[in-house]
Amino acid sequence: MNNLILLVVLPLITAFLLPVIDRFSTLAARWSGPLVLLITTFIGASAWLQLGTGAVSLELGGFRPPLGIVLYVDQLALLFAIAVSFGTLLLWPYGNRGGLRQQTLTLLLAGSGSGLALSGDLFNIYVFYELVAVVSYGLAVSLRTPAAFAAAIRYLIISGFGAALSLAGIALIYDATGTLNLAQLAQLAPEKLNDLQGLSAFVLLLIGIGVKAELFPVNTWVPEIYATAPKRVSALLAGLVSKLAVVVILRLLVLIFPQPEAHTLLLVLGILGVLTGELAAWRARDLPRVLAYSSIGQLGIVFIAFSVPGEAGVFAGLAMALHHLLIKPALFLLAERWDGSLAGLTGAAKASPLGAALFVLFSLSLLGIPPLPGFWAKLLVLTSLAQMGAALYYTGAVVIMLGMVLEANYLFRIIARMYQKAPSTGTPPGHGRLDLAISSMLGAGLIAAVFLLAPLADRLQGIAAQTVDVNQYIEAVNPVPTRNPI
Amino acid sequence: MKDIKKIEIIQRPPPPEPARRTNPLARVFDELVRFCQSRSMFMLHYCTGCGAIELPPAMTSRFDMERLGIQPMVTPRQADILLVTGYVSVKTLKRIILTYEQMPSPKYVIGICSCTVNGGMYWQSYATAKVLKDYIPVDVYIAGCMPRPEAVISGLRALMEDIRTGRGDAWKKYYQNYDFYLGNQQRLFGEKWQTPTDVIAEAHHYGMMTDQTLGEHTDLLEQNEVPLDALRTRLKARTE
Amino acid sequence: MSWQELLLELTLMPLLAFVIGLAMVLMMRRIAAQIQRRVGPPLLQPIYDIVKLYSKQTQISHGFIHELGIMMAVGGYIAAEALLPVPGMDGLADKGGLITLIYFLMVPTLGMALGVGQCANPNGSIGISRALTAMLAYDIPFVIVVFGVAFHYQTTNLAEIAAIQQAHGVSGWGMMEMPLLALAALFALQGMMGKQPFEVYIAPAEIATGPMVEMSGKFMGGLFVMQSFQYYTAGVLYTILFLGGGENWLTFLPKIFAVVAIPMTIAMLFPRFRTEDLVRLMWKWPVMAGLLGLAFVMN
Amino acid sequence: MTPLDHLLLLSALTAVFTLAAGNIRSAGWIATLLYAAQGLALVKMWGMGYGPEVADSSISFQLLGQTMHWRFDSLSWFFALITVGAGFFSSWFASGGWADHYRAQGNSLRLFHSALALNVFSMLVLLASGDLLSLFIGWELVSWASFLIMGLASTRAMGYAMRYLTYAIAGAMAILMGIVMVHAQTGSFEFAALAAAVPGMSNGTLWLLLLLFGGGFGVKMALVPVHLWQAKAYAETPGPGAAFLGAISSRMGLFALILVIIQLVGIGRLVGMSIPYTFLDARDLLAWVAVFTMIFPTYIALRQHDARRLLAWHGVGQTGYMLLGVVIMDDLGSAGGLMHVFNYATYQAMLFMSVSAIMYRTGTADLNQLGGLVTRMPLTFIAMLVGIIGLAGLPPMNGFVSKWLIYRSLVAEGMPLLFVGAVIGTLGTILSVYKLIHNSFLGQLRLEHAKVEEAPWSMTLPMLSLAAIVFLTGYFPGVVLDWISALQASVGLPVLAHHLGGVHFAQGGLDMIWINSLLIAGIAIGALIFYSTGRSQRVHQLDNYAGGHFLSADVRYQYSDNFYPGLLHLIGPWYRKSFRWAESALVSLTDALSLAMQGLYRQVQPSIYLLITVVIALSWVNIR
Amino acid sequence: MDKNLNVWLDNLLQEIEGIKFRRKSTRRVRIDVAMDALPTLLELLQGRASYVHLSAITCVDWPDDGEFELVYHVWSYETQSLVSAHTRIPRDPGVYLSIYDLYEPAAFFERDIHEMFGVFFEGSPDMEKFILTEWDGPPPMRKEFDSEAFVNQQFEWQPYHPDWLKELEEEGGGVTTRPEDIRW
Repeated sequence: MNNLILLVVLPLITAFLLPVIDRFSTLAARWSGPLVLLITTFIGASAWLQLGTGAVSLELGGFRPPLGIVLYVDQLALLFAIAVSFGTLLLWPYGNRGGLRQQTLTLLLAGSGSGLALSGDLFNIYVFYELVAVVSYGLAVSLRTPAAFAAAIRYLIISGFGAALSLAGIALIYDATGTLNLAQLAQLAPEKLNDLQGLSAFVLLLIGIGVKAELFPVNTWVPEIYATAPKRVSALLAGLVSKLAVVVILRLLVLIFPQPEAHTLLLVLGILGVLTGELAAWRARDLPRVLAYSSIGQLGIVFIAFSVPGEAGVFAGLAMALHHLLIKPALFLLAERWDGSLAGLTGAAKASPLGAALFVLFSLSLLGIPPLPGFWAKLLVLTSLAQMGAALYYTGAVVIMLGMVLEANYLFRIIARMYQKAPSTGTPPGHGRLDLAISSMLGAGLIAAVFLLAPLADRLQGIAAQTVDVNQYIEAVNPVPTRNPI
Repeated sequence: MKDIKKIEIIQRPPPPEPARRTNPLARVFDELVRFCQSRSMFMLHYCTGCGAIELPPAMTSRFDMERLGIQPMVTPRQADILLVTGYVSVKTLKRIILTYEQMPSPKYVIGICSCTVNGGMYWQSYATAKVLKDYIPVDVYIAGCMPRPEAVISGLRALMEDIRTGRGDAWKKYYQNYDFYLGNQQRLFGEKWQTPTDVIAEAHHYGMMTDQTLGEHTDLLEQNEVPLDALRTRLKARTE
Repeated sequence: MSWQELLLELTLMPLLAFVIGLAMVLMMRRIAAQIQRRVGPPLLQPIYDIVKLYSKQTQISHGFIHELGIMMAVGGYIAAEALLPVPGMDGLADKGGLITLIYFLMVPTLGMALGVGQCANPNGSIGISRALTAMLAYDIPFVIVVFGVAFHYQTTNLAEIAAIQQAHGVSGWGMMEMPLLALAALFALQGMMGKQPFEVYIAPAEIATGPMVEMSGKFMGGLFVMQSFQYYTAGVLYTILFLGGGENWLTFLPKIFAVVAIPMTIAMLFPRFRTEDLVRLMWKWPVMAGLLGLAFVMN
Repeated sequence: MTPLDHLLLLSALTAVFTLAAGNIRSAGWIATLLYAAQGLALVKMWGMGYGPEVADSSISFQLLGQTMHWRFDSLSWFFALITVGAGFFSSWFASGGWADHYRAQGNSLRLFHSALALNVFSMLVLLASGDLLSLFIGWELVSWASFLIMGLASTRAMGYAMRYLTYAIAGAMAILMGIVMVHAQTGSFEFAALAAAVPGMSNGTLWLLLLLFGGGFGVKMALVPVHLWQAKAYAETPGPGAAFLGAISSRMGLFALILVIIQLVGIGRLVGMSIPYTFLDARDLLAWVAVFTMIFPTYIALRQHDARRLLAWHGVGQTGYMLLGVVIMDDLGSAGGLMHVFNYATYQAMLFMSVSAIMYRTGTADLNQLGGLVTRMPLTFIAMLVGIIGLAGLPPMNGFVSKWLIYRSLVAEGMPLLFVGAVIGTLGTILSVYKLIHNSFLGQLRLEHAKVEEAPWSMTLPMLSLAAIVFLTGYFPGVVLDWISALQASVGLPVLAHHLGGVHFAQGGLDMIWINSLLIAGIAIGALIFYSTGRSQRVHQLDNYAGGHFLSADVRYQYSDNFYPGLLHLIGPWYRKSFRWAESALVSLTDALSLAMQGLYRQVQPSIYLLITVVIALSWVNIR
Repeated sequence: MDKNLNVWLDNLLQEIEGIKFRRKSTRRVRIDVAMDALPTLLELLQGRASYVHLSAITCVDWPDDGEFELVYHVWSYETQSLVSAHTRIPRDPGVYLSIYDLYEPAAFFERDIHEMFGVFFEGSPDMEKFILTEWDGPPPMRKEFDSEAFVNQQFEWQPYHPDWLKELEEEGGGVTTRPEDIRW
C-alpha cells in the first residue's frame, strides 16, 4: 500500500529525466512516458484490490499529521487517481505529435493530478493544484497558433487570480483553526469555521478551485482554450482535470463546510452554469465549441447534484461526473478531424460511418435516453433533487430539463446535418485510425456499462457512503490534537 | 286551369296515325305517358334571336304558361322544347345545333317568327340561315314578326296536342336521316364542322339507325373529325 | 309487432311520404303562383313532371358514380322515412334516434355531391361547394335545437318524444315549452329545404341550377322525387319535435302542411343571399336564439 | 417464456431481420409475414380481449432499489392489436410496387422497413409497461423510432422531424419530471403506489402532476397548444410510413393518458379539482382542449391543397374526438372515444395509402394538379370513398358508430357547448373530405393523366381489405365493443352494455344492423327505380353544358382551387396563425439568450469581471 | 366661351389648303379634306379644339367613282359640337393609315370597316375578323357584292305554295310585283 506514493513521484521523476533519456535514444524517450503511466496504473489497480472498502492514510516521511503531510487514500481518491493515470495513458500524444515538450508536460500533469486526488492536506492540495494549472498553460499553447496564445493568456490571468483567492482562503482557515490537515480541520470545523470567517474562506476556496472545475463565474476561459488547444489536451482538461477539481470541492464541502449556505451557493452557481452552458451551445459555431459549452452545462449539473446534502447527492453527482468523464474525451477525439464549421459537416456520416455512429451513441447517452447509463445518472440527480422538496431544488430540476431539451436540439441538428447527402463541393474528412480506436473503446465501455449497470451502481453507492462518512476519515488519519493558538 | 279550353287551335290536316302497341294495357300506359309528356314541357331559356322578348310576358302573370305545365329551364340537359326565336344567324345556328344535340329526346323545336320559316325580313342577308328545317327538324312554326304571347301559347298548345296524339316525333328524323342534316350543316360551316355530341353513337345506342342515317356527309365527318381528347398538338401550339 | 306488420310499415311509409311530398311541391308552386298573381300549375303537375322525366328516351350519364349519386339521393331519403314515426306507424324509430336521422339527412346531399362531381361541370362543382357551405351554416343552429330537445325530453327516440308531448296535450307541445328553440329550428328548416333566401346553390341565372346542370331525364326525375321527400321529412321532423307529432292523420296533415307553408311563403318574398351573407345570417340570429333557448332548457 | 415474451421477441426479430436484410427484393413480404406472426402471438392472448386477464413478462430489472417489469392487460392488448394491424397493412402496402418505386427514387428500403419494425417494437414495449419507469423508457423509444421514420424521406422531412424532436423531448422531460415528483411523494415507481398516494395528495400537487403528465402525453397526441408539428411531419413521411403513423402513432399518447390520468388519478379527483374563478374543473379543461383540438386543425385542413397535408391535419383533429370521448368517462362516451381509436386507425391508414397510390401513379398529391381519376383508378377510388365516408362519420361505416356514442353521451351528460363544438368539427371534416375526393377523383380528367393505370395489386389489396374491415365493423360494431368493455372493466370505467348490432339504451339506442340494412335497402330501391326506366348512354366528358361554348380538352374547366370561397371569405381573417407566431417567438427568444450567453464568454478583459464576482460573493456571505 | 371658339376654329381651318367646310347647324360642321391632310386636321381638332371624342368612322362605297368615302365624326364636350371630316380614298388599293395613335377607339371602327369593306388601315392594332367569324367570302358591304344572288346560290328556299294561294292565283289575284322591286 506504501508504494502508492510512486503514483505521484514516478511520473514527476520521469518527466524531468525525459530530456536526458532523449539524449540517449529518442525511441526510449518516446515510449518511456506510456511505460511509466502503465506502471502507475498497475500500482493503482493493485492498491484498489487491496483497499476493498477501507481507507488508509500514508504519512510522508513518518511525521504525524499536524506537522507531516499525509496522503489519504480511500476508494474515491484512488478511483480518480487510477482514472488520471489511465486517462493520460489513453490520451497520450502518440505519434510524437506535440514533441518532447508536450510529453513531459503531460507526464507532469499525470503526476500532479494523482497527487491532487490523493493528498489529505489543504496546503498540499494547493501546491498540486498550482502545478496542474501551470502544466495546463504549457499544454494549451502546444499548437503555437496566435489564437491559442491569446486564450492561454486569458486562462493564465483567471487561473492566477483563482490561485491567489484560494491562498487567501487557506490563510483564513489556518488563522481560525491553526492547522491545515483535513482530518483535524474536520474535527475543529463545527465550532471554529461555522462562523462568517469560515463561510468566506469556503467562498474564496470555491472560486479559486472552481476555475479548474469550470464553475460558472470563472469559466470564461473554457471555450477558447478547448477550441484552440489540441483536441487530446482539451480532452484531458475537460475530462480529467475538471473532475479532480470537483473532487477537491466535494472533499471541502463534505469534511469542512457542511453548512446549508454552502450547499445553496453551489446549487445557484450550478444552475447558472447549466443555463449559460446550454444556451451558449445552442448557437455555437463549430463542434469543439459546442462540446466546450456542453461540458460547462454537464459540470453545472454535477454541481447541482453535489449541492444536495447527504449520500444521495454525492452518489448522483459521482454518477454524472464519471459518465461525463467517459463521454467527453471520446467526443473530443471525434472532434479532432471535424473541427471545421458546422456547415462543413454535411454528409460526414458518408465519410466516416463509425465516427458518426459513435457520435450518435454519445449524444444519446448525454441526453439521457433510457437504456444508456446517462439516463440512470440523470434519474438519480432528479430523484435526489425532488426528495429535497425545496423550491430552489425544483428550479434546479427544471433547469436541467430545459438544458436537456436545448442539448437535444443542437446535438441532433448536427447529427441531422451529418446524415444528409454530402454537397458536391467537398465531403468532410474521415477520422484517424488511432482516434477512432480509442473513442470506440470508450464507446464499448459505455455499452458494457449498460449491461453491468446493477453491480456498478452498488459499488458507486459504497464509494459515496464512504466519502460522506467523516469519522472514518478522522480515525484513518487520527491526528494529534493541537493546542489552541494564542 | 279554368280557361284552357278557350284557346282555339289552328286546324291542320291530321297526318297518319302513329303505330300503336297492340295489347290494350300497353296502349293505355302509352296514352297516359304521352298525356303526361304533353302536360309537362320544360322550355329552354335560350334567346336565339329577337323573338324571345315575347316569352317573358307568356310566362308571367297575364298569360301564365305554368298552367300548361311549361317551366323555363336553364340547361339543354333539362329542357324538352327549344324555342328558336327570330333570325338565325350562321354563328347562332352553330350554338343552336350544339344545344339541340345536348338535349335529351323526345325533344321538340318550335320556330317562332317568320325568319325561321323562310328567312323572313332578312331573307337577302348573307349572314342568316334561311330555312331552319334543313339544319334541325322543327315541329311547329309560329309565324309573325314577333308573334304576340297569345300566338306563342296557341303554338305551344298545338305542340301539346301533337305530343298527346303521338305525332310529335320530329326528333327521330334527326337520327333517322342525320346525313341530310349533316350535309346541310357542312355546306354552311365547311367540312371541318363537328360537335362534341356523338350523334351516330346515340342513334346506334337507341336503335334509331336507318339507311339514311349514314351517308357521304357522315363519311366526310369521319375523315376530318378531330378526336376530342387528342388535342395535345394544340396544347403545344398554345404554350409556345 | 310481427315482421309482416313491420314490412308493411316499411313499404307504406316511403309511399305515403312520396304522395304527401308531391302535394307539398304542388302547394309550393301554387303559393308561388298566388304571390305572383298567376293562375299556377294544375293539380297533378308534379306527377306529370316526374312521369315525363322518367319517360325520357335518351338519358345522358357521365359514369356509374353519377348514377350512384342519384340512387343515394333517392335511397337515402327512402331510408330516412322509415325512421320518422307517423300516426299509427313507428317504423324503426327506436333502432336509431334523432342523431342517426341528422346523419341520414346528410347521406342524400353527399350522394348527390358525388354524382355531380363526376359530371365534370364547373357549374355543378361550384353549386356543390355552396350547398355544403349552406349545410355547414344551417346545421349548427339545427344541432343546437336537437341537443335542446333531446336534453329536454331526456331521449333521442322520436316516437317517445312525440308520446311525451301528446301526454300533456297542446300545452305539452315542444313549441310551447321551448319557443326560442322552435324559432331557431324554423330558420334551420328554411336552410334545410334550400328555399329562396338560401337557394344560393341552385342559383339558375348564375351557375345554371348548380348541381342539376348535367341532370337529364331520370336523373332529374330522381332529384324531383328527392325534393318531395325533402319537404315531407323537414315538415314531419319539425312537427314531431315541436308540434306534438301525429296522434291521428286528421290533425297531423294540417300541421305538416302549415309547417312547410311558412318557409315557402317566406321564400317567394326574398331574393337570393350570397354565400357569406347566408353563413353570417345563419350563425348570428338562429344560433343566438338557440343558445338562449338552451339556457332555459338546461336549468 | 410467457406469450408476452413471444410477442416482444418476435417483434425484436422483425426489427433485426429488416435491419439485416432490408434491401433484398422480398424483404417486404417476409416482414409482412412476421407482422402476421406477431398478430397471431397477440391473438393467442385473446383472453385479455374478453376478460380481466393480465399476462406478465419474464423480463424484469432490479436497479437502484427499483424493480421494472412488463405486463399486458386488456388496455394494452387493445392498442397492441391496432398497432400490429397497422404495421401489418403498412408493410404489406410497402412491399410490392411501391417498394421498387421508392428504391428507384434513390431511398434505401432497408432503412424504411427497419424504421417501421422499430416503431412497432417500441410501441409494444410502451404498451407492455408495468410501472412508471418502464412507461418512460417505452415512451422515449417510441418518440425516437417515429423521429427515425419521419426523417427518412428528404431534407425537408428531416427539418420537420427535427421540429417534432424538440416537441417530443420537451414532452418527455415533462413526463420525467412528473415521474420524479411521484417518486418523491410515494418513494416508488409502481402504478399501485401512485394510485394509493393520489387520495393523500393536495390539489396543488395533483394540478402540477396533471399539467406535467397531460402536457407530456398531449405533445405526442398533438393537442391544441402543441399541435403544430404533427401535420407537416406525417405528411412528409414516405407513403405507408405516413399510413402507420397516422393510424396509431399519436394514439400512444392517449394510451398513456388513460393509463396514468384516467386509471390512476380517476374521475373523482379530476372533477374535484376546480379552476378558481371559473365554473370549469380539470375534466372540463381536458374536454375543452379536446374540442379545440377538433375544430382548429379541421378548419386548417380545409385550406390545404396538398392531399397528404389535409389528411395529416385531420389526424390531429380526430384525436380531439378520442380525448373528448374518454374524458366524459361515462360508459357511452368512453366506449365511443376508444372505438374511435380503432375506427380512425382503419380508415386513416386506408386514406393515406390511397393518396400514396395516387402519388405512385400520377407523381403528385397536389389537389390542384389532379382530377377525374375515378375512371382510371376505380379500386383506389372505392378505398378513398369508404375512407371518407368513415372519416366523415356517415352511417354505413364504423366512424358513425363511435361518433354516435360520443354525441349520445354528450346529450346524456348534458354538455351543450361541447356537443356543438364536436358537431362543428364533424361538419368541417365533411366539407374538407369532399374537397379531397372531388379534386382528386371527380371532375375533368387531365390530358397527362389519360393513360394512368390502376395501382398494382400489392397496393390495392391492403386498401380494399381495410375497406372491408371498416364496413364490417360498421355493420357489426359489437365485435369491437366487446374488446372495449373488457378494457373499460380493467381501467375502472363504467362498462357499456352492448349487443352485436350496437347499444341498447333506454332513451334511444342504436342498432347498426337495422340502420345499415335499412340504408342499403333504401339505396337498392333507389337503384331499382333508377334502372327500371330507359337506358342511359355514357357520354364523353367534353360533351358537357358550357353555355353554348365548344369545349376542348386543353381548356381546364375543373373547379378545384379555393374550393369553399364563400366560407373562407367569411372565416378567412380568423386564421391569424397565432400558434405559429408563439412558437417562432419562443425560438427567437432562445436565440437572443444564446447570443447574450456567448457574449458573456467572449469577455476579453476578465479581470474586472472577476473582481465583480468576488465582491458579489463576499457581500453575499456577509448578508447570510 | 364656345362662340369665339367657333370663330377661332373657322380661321384655324383656313390654314389647311384645299379644305372645304360647311357649317350645317350651330352644332354640326362638315369638312371635306384631302386624303393626306386628314390626320393633321384630326390632330389639330383633338389637340387645339377639344374634339376629344371620336364617335365613329363610317365608310361609303362609290363604285362608279372608284372611291371609298371615309367619314370621321369627332365630338367636343366643351363646344358641344360635332365635326364630320369626309375624305375620299381610291378603291383599288383600298389602303389608308390608321388614326389609332390619336383616338384609341378607332381600332374597332377600322377593324369593322376592314371586315365589311376591305379597307386596310396600316398601323391599326388588329385587322382580324371581327363579327363575321364564319364568313370567308368577299367584304359583304361592298356595293358590287350582290347579297341576293349569293343567298339564292347558297341557300334553298322552303317550297311554299299552299292550296289557298293556288285558288287565288287562278282567279288572277296574288301579288304580281314583289315589294322590293317597287322603286319610287
